Amino acid sequence: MSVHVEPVKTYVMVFSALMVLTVATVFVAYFDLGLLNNFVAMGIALTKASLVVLIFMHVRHGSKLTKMIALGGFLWLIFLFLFPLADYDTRGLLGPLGK
Amino acid sequence: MSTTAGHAAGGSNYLTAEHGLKSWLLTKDHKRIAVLYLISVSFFFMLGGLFASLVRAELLTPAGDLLSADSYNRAFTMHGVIMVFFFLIPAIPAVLGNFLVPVMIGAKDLAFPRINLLSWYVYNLAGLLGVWVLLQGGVDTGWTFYTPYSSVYSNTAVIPAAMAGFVAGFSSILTALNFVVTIHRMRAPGLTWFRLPLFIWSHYATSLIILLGTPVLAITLLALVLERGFGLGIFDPAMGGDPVLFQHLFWFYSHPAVYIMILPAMGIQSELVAAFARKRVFGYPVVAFASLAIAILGFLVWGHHMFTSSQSVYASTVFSVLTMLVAVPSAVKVFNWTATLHEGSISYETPMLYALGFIGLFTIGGLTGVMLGTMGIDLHVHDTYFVVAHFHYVMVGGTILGYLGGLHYWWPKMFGRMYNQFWSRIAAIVVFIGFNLTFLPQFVVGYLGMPRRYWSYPAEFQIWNVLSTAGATVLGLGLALPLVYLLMSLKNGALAGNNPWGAKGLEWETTSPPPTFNFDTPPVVTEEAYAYADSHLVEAGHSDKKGKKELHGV
Amino acid sequence: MSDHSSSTLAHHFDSHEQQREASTVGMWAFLVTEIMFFGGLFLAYVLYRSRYPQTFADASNHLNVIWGGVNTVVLIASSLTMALAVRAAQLANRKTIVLMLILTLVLGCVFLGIKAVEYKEKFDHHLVPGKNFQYDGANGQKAQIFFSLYFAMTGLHAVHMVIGAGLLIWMIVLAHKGVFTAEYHNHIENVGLYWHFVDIVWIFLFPLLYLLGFHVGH
Amino acid sequence: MVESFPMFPPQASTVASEVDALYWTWIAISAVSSLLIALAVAFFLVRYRRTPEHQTGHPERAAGMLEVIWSVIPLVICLGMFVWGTKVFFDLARPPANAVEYWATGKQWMWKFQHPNGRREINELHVPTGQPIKLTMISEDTIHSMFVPAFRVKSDVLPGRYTTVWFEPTKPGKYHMFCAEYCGTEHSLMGGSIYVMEPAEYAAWLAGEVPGQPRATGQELFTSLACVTCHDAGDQQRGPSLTGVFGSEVKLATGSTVLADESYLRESILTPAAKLVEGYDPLMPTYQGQVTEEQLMSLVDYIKSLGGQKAASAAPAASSGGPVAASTGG
Ligand code: HEA
Ligand code: HEA
Ligand code: HEC
Ligand code: CUA
Ligand SMILES: [Cu+2]
Repeated sequence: MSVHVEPVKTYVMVFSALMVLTVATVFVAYFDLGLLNNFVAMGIALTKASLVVLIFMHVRHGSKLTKMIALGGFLWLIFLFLFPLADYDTRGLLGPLGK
Repeated sequence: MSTTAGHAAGGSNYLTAEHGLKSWLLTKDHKRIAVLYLISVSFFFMLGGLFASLVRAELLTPAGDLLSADSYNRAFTMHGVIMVFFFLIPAIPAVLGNFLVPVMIGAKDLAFPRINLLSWYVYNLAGLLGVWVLLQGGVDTGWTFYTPYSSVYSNTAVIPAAMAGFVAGFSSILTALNFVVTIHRMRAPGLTWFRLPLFIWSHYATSLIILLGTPVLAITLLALVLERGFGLGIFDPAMGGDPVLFQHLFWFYSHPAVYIMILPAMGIQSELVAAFARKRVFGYPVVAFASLAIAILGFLVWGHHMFTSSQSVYASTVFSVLTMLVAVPSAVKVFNWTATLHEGSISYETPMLYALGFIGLFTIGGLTGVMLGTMGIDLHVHDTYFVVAHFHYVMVGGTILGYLGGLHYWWPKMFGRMYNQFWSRIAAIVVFIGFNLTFLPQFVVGYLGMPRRYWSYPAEFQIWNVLSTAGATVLGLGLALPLVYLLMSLKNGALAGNNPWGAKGLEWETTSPPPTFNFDTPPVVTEEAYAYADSHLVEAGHSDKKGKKELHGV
Repeated sequence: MSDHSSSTLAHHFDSHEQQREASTVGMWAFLVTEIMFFGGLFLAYVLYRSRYPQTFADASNHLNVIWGGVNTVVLIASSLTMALAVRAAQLANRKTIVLMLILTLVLGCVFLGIKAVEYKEKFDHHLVPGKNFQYDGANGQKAQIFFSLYFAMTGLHAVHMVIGAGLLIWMIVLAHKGVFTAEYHNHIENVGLYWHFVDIVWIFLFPLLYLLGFHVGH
Repeated sequence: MVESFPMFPPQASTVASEVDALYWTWIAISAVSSLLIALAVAFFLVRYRRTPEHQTGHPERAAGMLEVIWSVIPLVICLGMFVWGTKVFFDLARPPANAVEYWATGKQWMWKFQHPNGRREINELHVPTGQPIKLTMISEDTIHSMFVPAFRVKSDVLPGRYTTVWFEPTKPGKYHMFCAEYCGTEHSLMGGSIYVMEPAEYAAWLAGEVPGQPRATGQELFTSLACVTCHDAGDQQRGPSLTGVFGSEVKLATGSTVLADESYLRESILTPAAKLVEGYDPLMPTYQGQVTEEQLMSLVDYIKSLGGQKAASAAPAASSGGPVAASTGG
């Protein structure tokens, strides 16, 4: 039985990091950075999510299989987003109708 | 634990271990659940077939005379919905897969037996919803539920129908979850990935698709319900939404779903070809990886259903080229099965007849699929009978033939009895002929320009429709035969013995029908799958002498 | 047939180790289905937001960032207590398990309470899509899509929270009975995974829904 | 005999033979590969049938190059056909520059057409040979699909957005026109006929009846709906000048640009604030619910007819990879 037990300190540190990042994301939202706002906000959210996945959800010490499953889910989410967005962004590129 | 009652080596098997309705309805034995599924799924097949008969009867004449337009629209919708969600998707995994996955990998049961039983109940709940839809007069949106017709304009029972699809999705998710965990974590000692039967590989690939795709269908149908019930608006152009988004979401699941339907049949196909040619499947690793390749690539081609939908032409181009790529692993499989026959020792029992039919019909279905993936052609034949013919070739000619082949192959294992050899061969041949007569004319009439979902049509298309309806009659007869002789075999069939076909594989090492925990002694595997040319495949801890002796006699 | 007398090992598994691994893999596979489930709505959101950026930014300013922020903190805190509960289970520390689970449950309920207050606010301001929808900014119709998605996404999330709360209660009962041991605590671990997943969904919902138009209004 | 077993729809447009050639090639490839497989299977079945002496198959031989060969050949065939099929598709999707614009509106369960000169028809469309024709289409309710088998063209017709289909008829005659996207009860009856005529005949037909004038209608609407009050001549008005706006790249207040195509014009009328033009306030009222799809088409058509050069807000034609600029103005 090889369950890895994280020390309480790790959990508290992750919690603090999550708090800091939450404040950061609200703080950044005050500024108009144009498109950059989206990237920063999503970057911070991704970082937070990774912290939760890796430590709260024990993936850091999990089996290879769990790692693959978690990554797979993320990858398929990208598939789901990529193609429809690419469709909408390239509609009408053949030139205005009637040209 | 109700199932631990009697598994003593000698007489008792999973069918006789316990008695009474309750012992069936509360069973956690995967084999009993498979039998329960067999009953439910057969019921829905007949129901779906009934609607197909209505459709074909109406199309005998160009005028809309037998049914009203509304009834016709409900008939083909109910036909499609029932056949896809209640028959074809669960058929092979939930019946044959459920029975065989644990046996083939030498496990006592699936990883989560209670979830397995739950899946059957969830399926039936969905079935009840489906029946409720029928009682409310049916639904008329087509099985694709396209918005805004389904969300705004249809005045039929769309919400219950969508909920039925939603719930049915959960039952297949539960089955898939069980398969993935079982295959990963419960294989017998020595049974490495590359010793697994190809049936297992294909069920593994299928399960991945179900897990990754079905939730998207679920949320899409939920959004449709919200849209129709509460005016969510994301698919409604009148509110700034886009109906084409629905199509993206729908096909994100429903294209991979066609591989949910065909991959298990391909798994069966590999088992049958190997068993009746008494030869290892040619290029085993390639066939195994082809299943995974189909599963993964299959997620990236859904836009080929939307070439005319106003989708960006560039997106269409990408989807088209990926469609071409996904056809290659299927082609490789067909060639490898053919090559397996080379230097085999081939016998022509009923399951093999189905397997041979599968090769032919799937090839035609697949090749016409690639034609549809060619955009220049699809623009003309999209939403015509050409498409209808394509998908019946793969779904009926492919999956149903595979299912019937598998059912005939494992029937003696499941129930311990052999069916009538003469009638079963006749049935296979009648099905093959009737099928081609039904659907070959549809390619022609489709290219001529007859749109699908048409209740009445121009007179010049009639001749092809008459042929098609005639074929459907033959096909219906051919499909009714197994119903008779399979049921009769349960009473009067000759005892099958443990290995009637002289086949390899763990399922043939145990008794027919198997005991509750599948093996009296947990098996240990020391050889590859399909080791026909070598002496022994498996060293079962407890070897079943009778089974070994019968290995070569049919 | 091996005869494990241990009541926590199901008959078809060979060892606790195998059973635990199976349960973890099963839970993760389930979470993947959850990811894809939410994924559909996220796609719709991203799509309409990129089509109607201005309208979405304006509409998002009708949400209450304070409540959203507080809820983020509450939910992350509940994740912490949940993680500590699982840790206690690994160490078979019954009292701590129960305490942490109760804390988690309380925080979860606080979250749902705040959500209810927010929903009420939207209702009072006629921002619930439907016949009574009233929006004073430009492009009311497209703003309505924003609110549709807001309610669909947070609603679905809230449903998951309610289910989670139910699971927590069940776990509290089990823990109180002393069911969990160092080798057998699959259930609580899986509920933990589920709870964290629901937390992650919120981690994305918060910036997407509440913060995107923030700089416009402030 | 051939009459009673029709196999192919008539070829009545310039692209029909292209599509048929593609189709025939695929049929030939399919026939050959299916036949080869069938022959191989049949041969093996006979040659290697089970006999009393021959009870098990031969041990597997190494696959060698075989698997590579039978992966690469289908791959090459498929990719080749993909390239060809895509070329045909782009031919079908991209109307030639000299296409004449017709308008179509689909609704449950009929088609309404409008000729360039304003002549209207229902479920029937008369067109001349030798002239590329572009149908710009929209739906008033659910999705429909315009399908003319003899021309080998099809395009869905959506609510809320214009789509197009184009063809150049080559053979006079009467052809089927179907609705190919399921749209409810009378989906199978939502069709009609396309009459292809020699140009002279078509001209005579057009002259046969007094047509309503859509240009005038569009212009009339432009006045009666008070568009003129804000969109007159110059950009100093409350609203931007609409002269030459069609086909230009419009700069938006958000900083991005959009291409002013038909759908953009339509959206600008229905929901003006969705895409604000740079330098203007969101003053324009919405016309949602006040104009029908057909009136919208007339308005859009009218705005398109306002050719000429657009200054200020129109960015210069995109320098790279962009669409061909320089409009002829309808
Ligand atoms: C079991 C189900 C199943 C399967 C397996 C397939 C397999 C394939 N399908 Fe099919 N399809 C459906 C079920 C299925 N389909 C359904 C239900 C619809 C309609 C849905 C609706 O609208 O209602 C549909 C519709 C459909 C369309 C949309 C048509 C339209 O609406 O306009 C397209 C377009 O690309 C397509 C393509 C393909 C391709 C490329 C394959 C490939 O996977 C096929 C690969 C197989 C082979 C290629 C054959 C074997 C190869 C050889 C023997 C070697 C020789 C090969 C070459 C030289 C290439 N299918
Ligand atoms: C698994 C999938 C599956 C299967 C097996 C079938 C099987 C058949 N299908 Fe169908 N079909 C679809 C999936 C399937 N179909 C789908 C998805 C659509 C699209 C729907 C849509 O457009 O939305 C479709 C559409 C469709 C159409 C087009 C309708 C239209 O567009 O207007 C037609 C027309 O001929 C047709 C015919 C048939 C026939 C003759 C059979 C035959 O093979 C059926 C033979 C079976 C039987 C005849 C049953 C045998 C049992 C008995 C005879 C016993 C009698 C019954 C009782 C005692 C209760 N199907
Ligand atoms: C009250 C003034 C007003 C009226 C009336 C008005 N508009 Fe506008 N219109 C504007 C303004 C201001 C803009 C630029 C800001 C914007 O995009 O909304 C505009 C923009 C447009 C555009 C986009 C132009 C471009 O350069 O991209 C079109 C097209 C248009 N209007 C058409 C019409 C039509 C057709 C009508 C009548 C049915 C009409 N407008 C009535 C004020 C008006
Ligand atoms: Cu209109 Cu079908
Ligand atoms: Cu597909």
